[in-house]
Amino acid sequence: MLRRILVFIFAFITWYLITWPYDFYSGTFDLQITIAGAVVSLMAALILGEVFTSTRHKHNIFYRLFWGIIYIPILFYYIILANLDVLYRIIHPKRPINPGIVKVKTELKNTTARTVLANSITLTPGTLTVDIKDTGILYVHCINLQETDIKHATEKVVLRFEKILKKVFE
Amino acid sequence: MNGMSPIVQTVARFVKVFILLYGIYLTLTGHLTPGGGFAGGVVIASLYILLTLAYGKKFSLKYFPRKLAGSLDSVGALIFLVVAVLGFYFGGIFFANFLQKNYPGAEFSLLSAGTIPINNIAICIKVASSLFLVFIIMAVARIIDKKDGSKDYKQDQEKE
Amino acid sequence: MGIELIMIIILIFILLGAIIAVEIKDLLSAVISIGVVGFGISIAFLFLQAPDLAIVQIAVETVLLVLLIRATIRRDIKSTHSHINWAGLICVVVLCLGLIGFGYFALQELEFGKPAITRLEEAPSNHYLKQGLTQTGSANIVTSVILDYRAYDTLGEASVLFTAIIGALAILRGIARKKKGGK
Amino acid sequence: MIFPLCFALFVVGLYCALTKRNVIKIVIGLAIMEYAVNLFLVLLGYKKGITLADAQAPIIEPVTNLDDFFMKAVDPLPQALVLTSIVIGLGVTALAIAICIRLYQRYGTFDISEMRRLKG
Repeated sequence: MLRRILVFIFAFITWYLITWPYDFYSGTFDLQITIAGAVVSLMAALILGEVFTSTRHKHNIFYRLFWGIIYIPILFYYIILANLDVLYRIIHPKRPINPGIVKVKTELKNTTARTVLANSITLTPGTLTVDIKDTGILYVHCINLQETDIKHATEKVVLRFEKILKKVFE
Repeated sequence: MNGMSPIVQTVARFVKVFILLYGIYLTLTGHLTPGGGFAGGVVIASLYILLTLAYGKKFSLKYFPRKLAGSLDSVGALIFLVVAVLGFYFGGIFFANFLQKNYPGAEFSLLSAGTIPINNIAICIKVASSLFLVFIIMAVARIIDKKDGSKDYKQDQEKE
Repeated sequence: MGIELIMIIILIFILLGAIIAVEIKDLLSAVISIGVVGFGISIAFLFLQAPDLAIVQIAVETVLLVLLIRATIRRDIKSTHSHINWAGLICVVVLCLGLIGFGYFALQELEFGKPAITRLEEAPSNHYLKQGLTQTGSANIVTSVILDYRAYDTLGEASVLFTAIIGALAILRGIARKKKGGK
Repeated sequence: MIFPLCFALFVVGLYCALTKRNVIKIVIGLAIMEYAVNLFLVLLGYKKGITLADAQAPIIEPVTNLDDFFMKAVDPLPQALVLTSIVIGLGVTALAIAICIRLYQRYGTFDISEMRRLKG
């Protein structure tokens, strides 16, 4: 029930953003569109209820929000770093690449957290998530494969994101 | 057709509310902004196609069975025709916009333009359910290679 | 940068996509190239001040690509190397060249950017543009044409779509029924 | 230059539909022809001004000056007809794809000359 109310609020905010019934110039408020938005959001909440998963979180919401905001610049930093690394490998005359697929393991349980992790790995140039299994095994394609061992590869690819994602999603 | 990886499923779970809202927005405000019944219907149909691709056909057939899709297809056409015939009764000619003629709403508001929003909704229902029907009938059709080299054709039936 | 230059660039882009889609051997690549054509057409509609069409085209193209990929994936990737029917090919090329010549002379009369509504005062489109808002109350003139002035067209469209869908259902459903009855 | 290019797109589709022996290629050719006709109809309705912003979509907003709108707006009729045509095209293409799938099931190939041979 709580999830459906959350979806309703979420959908109503989205509806408000795409229609924008309040006009700043004339100061008029369009009541019809607002009522239609309420009906539509109720429909969306009833049809598509299970958007948010209900898991118990260890930390409170402000702690998670704080680390979620912190996560974005850190992700950007790693993306820029990986960009420079790939650039070096492209313009180097000998082209020092060693592509291959490596298996890594994540300890995150939440599917949303796993998705964010996989998308972060894909966003960093040079590494690409190919598949993910229910046991937490990720298949990652690297442009420069150094470690084929699962433990060392996990330390190299996953751990830098996992530390923060654990604080955000648990 | 089975579902795809958990990454696709999670992203589809978050995106589906946005797609549904966008489709309904296009349909409801089709007489004020770009859009209309056709665009909204195709967008909603693509939402169901996304869910079918991400979660597998069993999921979407559970929430939107084939019989319901066929009924909604007819319902959309019927609403359209009933509005047309009502125009014959109230306005004198087929497809007359009798609501606008008798009770005109304020311009640029949601409840204006008489029968046009009703027709938009009818067309949205019709287009969405027809396209979903075509997709699901192609998704459940499968061709099996037999041992003697010929092909067999099978249509997965949903459980009643 | 005028509209002509933009349209020529987009059309050359679309033509390249179409030629690749026609000439490539691999079916999946051909289907993806048809996506280039459809999305390019959508951008062209956006520049030609038809936002309704751009939205519909982009959604329809996505659905069409899903259907085409569904039909072609994992099937018949091999290309056949049987003899080419030279007589038929020459006939088709001559036909296409003739059509191009015909089009060259026919299209010389047309001028881009001057539609019929600027030449003919009593064209129906002028009436729609002038009276559309007051008569139908719809701010989007395209919607008012579809659903009010020319609703018969939409009724015909609905029935054609209905027939096409029924046809697809009947074709894909047929054989299971037949086998159940015993052959 | 614009109309001939659009016509060339039509001819490419026609060539594909007439010469290719793969059934899916024929469907692709028909789709290209349909796109070319749709684009041609919309091109016919475009009203050119001096700058790019002079042409206006046929949608009235509360702030629009109506006389100005009548001078600038492009022709709404081809757009309305093409809008129905696009959706019909999708339905017809879906029907063609269904026929292709059944042909593949019957003959085991997409090649049209193979089908003729197998039948005879």
